[in-house]
Amino acid sequence: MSANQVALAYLVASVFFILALKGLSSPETARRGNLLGMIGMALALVTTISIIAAGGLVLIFVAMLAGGTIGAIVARRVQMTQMPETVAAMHSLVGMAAVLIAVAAVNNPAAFGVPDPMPAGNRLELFIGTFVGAITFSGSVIAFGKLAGLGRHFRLFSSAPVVFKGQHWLNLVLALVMIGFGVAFFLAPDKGWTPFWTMTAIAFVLGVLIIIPIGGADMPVVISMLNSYSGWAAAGIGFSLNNSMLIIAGSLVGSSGAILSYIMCKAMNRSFISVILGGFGAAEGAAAAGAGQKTVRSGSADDAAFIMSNAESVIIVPGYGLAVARAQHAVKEMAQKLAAKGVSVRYAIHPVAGRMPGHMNVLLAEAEVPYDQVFEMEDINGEFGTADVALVLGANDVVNPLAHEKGSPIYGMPILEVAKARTVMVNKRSMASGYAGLDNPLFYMDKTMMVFGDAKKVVEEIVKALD
Amino acid sequence: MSANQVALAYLVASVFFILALKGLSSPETARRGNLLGMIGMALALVTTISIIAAGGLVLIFVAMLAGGTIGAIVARRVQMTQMPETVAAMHSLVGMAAVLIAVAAVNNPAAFGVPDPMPAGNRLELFIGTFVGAITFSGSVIAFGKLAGLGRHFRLFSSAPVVFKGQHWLNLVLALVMIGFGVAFFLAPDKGWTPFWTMTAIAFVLGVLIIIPIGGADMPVVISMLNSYSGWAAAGIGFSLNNSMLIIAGSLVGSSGAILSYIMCKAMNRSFISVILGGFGAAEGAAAAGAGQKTVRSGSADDAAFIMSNAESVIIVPGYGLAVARAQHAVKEMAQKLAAKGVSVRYAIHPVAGRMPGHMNVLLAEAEVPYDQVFEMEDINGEFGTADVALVLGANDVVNPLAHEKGSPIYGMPILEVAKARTVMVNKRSMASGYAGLDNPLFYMDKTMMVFGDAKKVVEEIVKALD
Amino acid sequence: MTGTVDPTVINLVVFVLAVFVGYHVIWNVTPALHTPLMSLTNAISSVIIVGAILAAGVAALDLGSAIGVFAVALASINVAGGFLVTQRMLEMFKKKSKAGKE
Amino acid sequence: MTGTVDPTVINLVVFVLAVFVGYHVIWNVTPALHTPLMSLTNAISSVIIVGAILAAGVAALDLGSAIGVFAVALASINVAGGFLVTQRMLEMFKKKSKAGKE
Ligand SMILES: NC(=O)c1ccc[n+]([C@@H]2O[C@H](COP(=O)([O-])OP(=O)(O)OC[C@H]3O[C@@H](n4cnc5c(N)ncnc54)[C@H](OP(=O)(O)O)[C@@H]3O)[C@@H](O)[C@H]2O)c1
Ligand SMILES: NC(=O)c1ccc[n+]([C@@H]2O[C@H](COP(=O)([O-])OP(=O)(O)OC[C@H]3O[C@@H](n4cnc5c(N)ncnc54)[C@H](OP(=O)(O)O)[C@@H]3O)[C@@H](O)[C@H]2O)c1
Repeated sequence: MSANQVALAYLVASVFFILALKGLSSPETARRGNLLGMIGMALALVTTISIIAAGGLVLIFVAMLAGGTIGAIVARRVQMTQMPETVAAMHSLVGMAAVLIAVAAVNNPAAFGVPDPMPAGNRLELFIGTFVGAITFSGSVIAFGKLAGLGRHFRLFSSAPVVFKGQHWLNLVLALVMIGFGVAFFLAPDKGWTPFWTMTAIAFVLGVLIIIPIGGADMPVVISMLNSYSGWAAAGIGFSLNNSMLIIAGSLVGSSGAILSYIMCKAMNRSFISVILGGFGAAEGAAAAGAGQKTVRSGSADDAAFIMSNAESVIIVPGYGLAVARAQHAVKEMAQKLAAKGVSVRYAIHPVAGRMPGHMNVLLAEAEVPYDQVFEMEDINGEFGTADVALVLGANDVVNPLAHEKGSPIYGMPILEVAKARTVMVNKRSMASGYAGLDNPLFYMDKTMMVFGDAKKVVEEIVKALD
Repeated sequence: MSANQVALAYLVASVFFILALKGLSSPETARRGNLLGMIGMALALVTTISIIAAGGLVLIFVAMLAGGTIGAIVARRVQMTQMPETVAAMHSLVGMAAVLIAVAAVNNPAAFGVPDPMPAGNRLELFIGTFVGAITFSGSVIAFGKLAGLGRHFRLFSSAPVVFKGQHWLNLVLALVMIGFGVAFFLAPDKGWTPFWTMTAIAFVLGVLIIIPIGGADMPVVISMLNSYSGWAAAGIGFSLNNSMLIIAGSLVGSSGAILSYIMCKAMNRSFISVILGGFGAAEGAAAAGAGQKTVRSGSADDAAFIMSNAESVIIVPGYGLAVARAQHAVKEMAQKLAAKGVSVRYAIHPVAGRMPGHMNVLLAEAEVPYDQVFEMEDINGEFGTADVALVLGANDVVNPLAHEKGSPIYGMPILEVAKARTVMVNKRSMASGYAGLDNPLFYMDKTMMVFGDAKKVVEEIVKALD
Repeated sequence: MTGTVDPTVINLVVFVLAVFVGYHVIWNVTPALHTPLMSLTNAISSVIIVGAILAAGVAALDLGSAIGVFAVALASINVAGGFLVTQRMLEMFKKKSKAGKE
Repeated sequence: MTGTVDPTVINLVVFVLAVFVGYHVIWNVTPALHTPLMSLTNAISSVIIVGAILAAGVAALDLGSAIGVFAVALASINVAGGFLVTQRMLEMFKKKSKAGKE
């Protein structure tokens, strides 16, 4: 193929990637979108393979087969609740690939159609692609470790923030030193291996240092951020290889991660900077102490079943606890039983319920909850006033009325207005606080009944009681 | 400036243009958007002027001053109701400029940094830019003439469709011949003046022939289409001059015109093809004949004033007639009077009321009608059921219930559901039909009262009666 | 892979992306501002004046540069007229939203 | 005007436009699909495999091509894993909307 034909094929692949993401604008078109993404990727692969020297082909096919098989197995086996760590692990691969490609490009620019020795402009871009890739790699590994709960084995993976004095200063100094070596690489008369490797090593260390102070609970924002980074790394490599497909695909991914981080921070009413500076997760669970004096009314699963079967309308509010307990199928069964008794059942989804964006939607989708019973926050918040029962399952922060009180750490965060329902029932295992580490006044209201226990167990008991 | 600096400045200007259009996403940011557009244009101008040879500078400044002065005067003088023809006239200038630039480029490619003789690739693009520009020019001139009512002076400008047998075949043949000469230009060993001029001349003729069969009433769609063309012409010139700013700005304009045409056709429930093939406006006003048997209740302005002053809520539906009568200020006064009497007044805007997209919004804005009283169709259609009075001022098609009836030419077009109001009052001058040339069953309903007369006169009488 | 990538292909990449941008940006325009949109895009399309200036700006006066000067004049009408008319229209919307807040 | 436009500047044009496209396309994604969005973008970012193949595909085997082969293997995990996991998730949403229609 001529260079023009290759560029055109890459352009078509880029358009497929854009259309793939456009497909996600609605569940109906989403699968077609994913398919378009696959087609785009296949086109990119076939085009690239067609232009390389035949010598390396066998090895490449073996590598693709090996990697592809592993990927397919992971994709088949992974649980939906493990998505955050899976995504983190995958980002690390993109980051590492970016670094490796950069090494290969420094070694032999000609393979990429870049003059040897590499011109300064390409070096600058390569430098950016490399360090972003390196940070993406090591940062994602740490994020993966924290999410997979590997903290028991290795302190760096501790889900509690790992903080020490002068941490941010150290990071700043390291970043400057890294940039210094980057400049040295940029100016080097030869290939510049020494500054290149030094810079890359520092970037790997930086990736670790940036992520360890961030608590496990803040990981979703971090993952999106790393997602964004992996995109920018790809774009950076695209710049140095003059490959517009890499630039376009990288920018799409980069924007996506950045926007998701923004949405999450917004919905948690925290600044992105405060998340990145870390140390937040430390207080988790501690704030529940002052709760002793206030009284709480608690009831059994049977009580809950009785009240709900006499209600006209029930709104279920799922939260992180539901995901932890994997109670989604039980909930679906319960809803069906209630519907059979003539109770109208709806689900209210807070945008940051759970631990990743859209977490609850995936969970309910997995349980095959009918589409038309699931409502986004804006659409259902007006309905709580007319609901007989609001059943909160393992949610806490997203229904915490403190969000309306000036001075509270979550002041201004939009919440689901469950307190407006005639009766509020809350299922969780204890009086412990949620992600934000705050006590929840909702639990102490007169119309609130706590149903303690693991979400799955409790819901299954309710189902039994409904028979 | 180096070529790189110029390209960067152009990129910044392109970003300004994108941000300018983004500004129009809400009235609050719109003026800032327009300002950004001006800054982008200024940047583009300054950059370009800085790179040309000093020799031509004086003439260029004189030309800019002359053109700018004319433009400023026109902008100051033009009435809001003359916007359609003004926009048409301006498109014609862009089209003509594109053709002139193409001529200059063929004459001296070096001035644009293109090799002389021009390579085949650039010729192809220039060919496209030229014929699109030529069609834009002559088409816009015809559209302008039709809208400005110049049909009295010159038959080609007749607002009735100018149709003759074999018209579409003639157009097709001419288009093919034009493309043939384009190919000849593409292949010419020399500059290729002969095929170039022939092609351009045919394109001018084609522009006229394409537009004359389209009725005056369909002009808004045509204007948007020509808007779109002028953008594609700019993009085509950008291709041949390797100027990405022209490509980007041209694409923005091209998309805009195409989308507006689409929106209009959709809201009128007609296909774009049927508009372009023309002959529609001919039937205008003819269909009102069969209305004789049915009875109509008519009332005076005083009656209308009395009914409205006793109402709790009135929804005003403005239409094309309001614009023709320039009654917007009187309407505002009437609304204020009613509000003083405790009547709630709102305005319901149909997306294609009037003769250009957003026509009614501009009109009401001109009269300084408060923002929060103006509602789009989707937001207010549910409210007619609870309104005491729906006052239709010079609107017809947009409230025609025939849209609900299968088989009617406007079947499927969304309408304002005025028939749901307790009382319907309709002001127009006669029983004549509107744009679509259809009778309107709304006028014959028991709860409908017609108030005949010019909209401005009638509303002013109502104002007087309200005192 | 043989040869280098033609400018035309790169232009095509820019063009395709620009059309995507245009598509999204225009659909985000509020319907109430569709008339100003027409005049603003009209103003933006007059950026073609850049080509006219290049044509006019050659050192020696000849047919080409004369045509260029004429094109500059035509496009200038559009530059000034387009933005100013848009501004005039948008000023009205400003008053309107203020009045609403009173 | 002196010299020609660097590829870097052209890359920048493409980049800026692509960011605009990304911005709009991503904001149009429905919140319910934000988790699939993460895995789909993850899959798309593995297009970096193109660079890995170029590195691996030189005629002579050396350090560079060995590194390239390794990068191909890593990125392939992502290519396959990313799209398949997305598909698995989206299959669930399909069942869901069907169930709603019953
Ligand atoms: N979705 C996102 O993208 C995202 C990203 C970053 C941060 N966040 C944050 O995550 C939080 C999400 O709010 P949320 O209300 O869903 O969760 P939450 O505030 O973290 O509360 C979850 C509650 O579930 C309970 N729980 C845990 N395991 C349980 C089990 N097996 N059975 C029953 N209950 C169980 C816990 O109480 P017990 O221990 O007493 O059982 C806990 O209070 C928000 O603060 C949000 O800002 C979300
Ligand atoms: N907005 C757009 O972008 C656009 C573009 C293309 C087409 N259109 C089409 O234009 C039509 C717009 O609907 P519409 O309801 O606004 O207008 P319409 O259906 O054209 O009706 C306007 C009515 O106003 C009356 N009228 C004219 N002059 C008047 C005056 N001085 N005082 C009082 N009444 C007067 C006319 O009746 P009398 O003669 O009896 O007075 C006429 O029936 C739709 O069919 C739409 O599809 C709109």
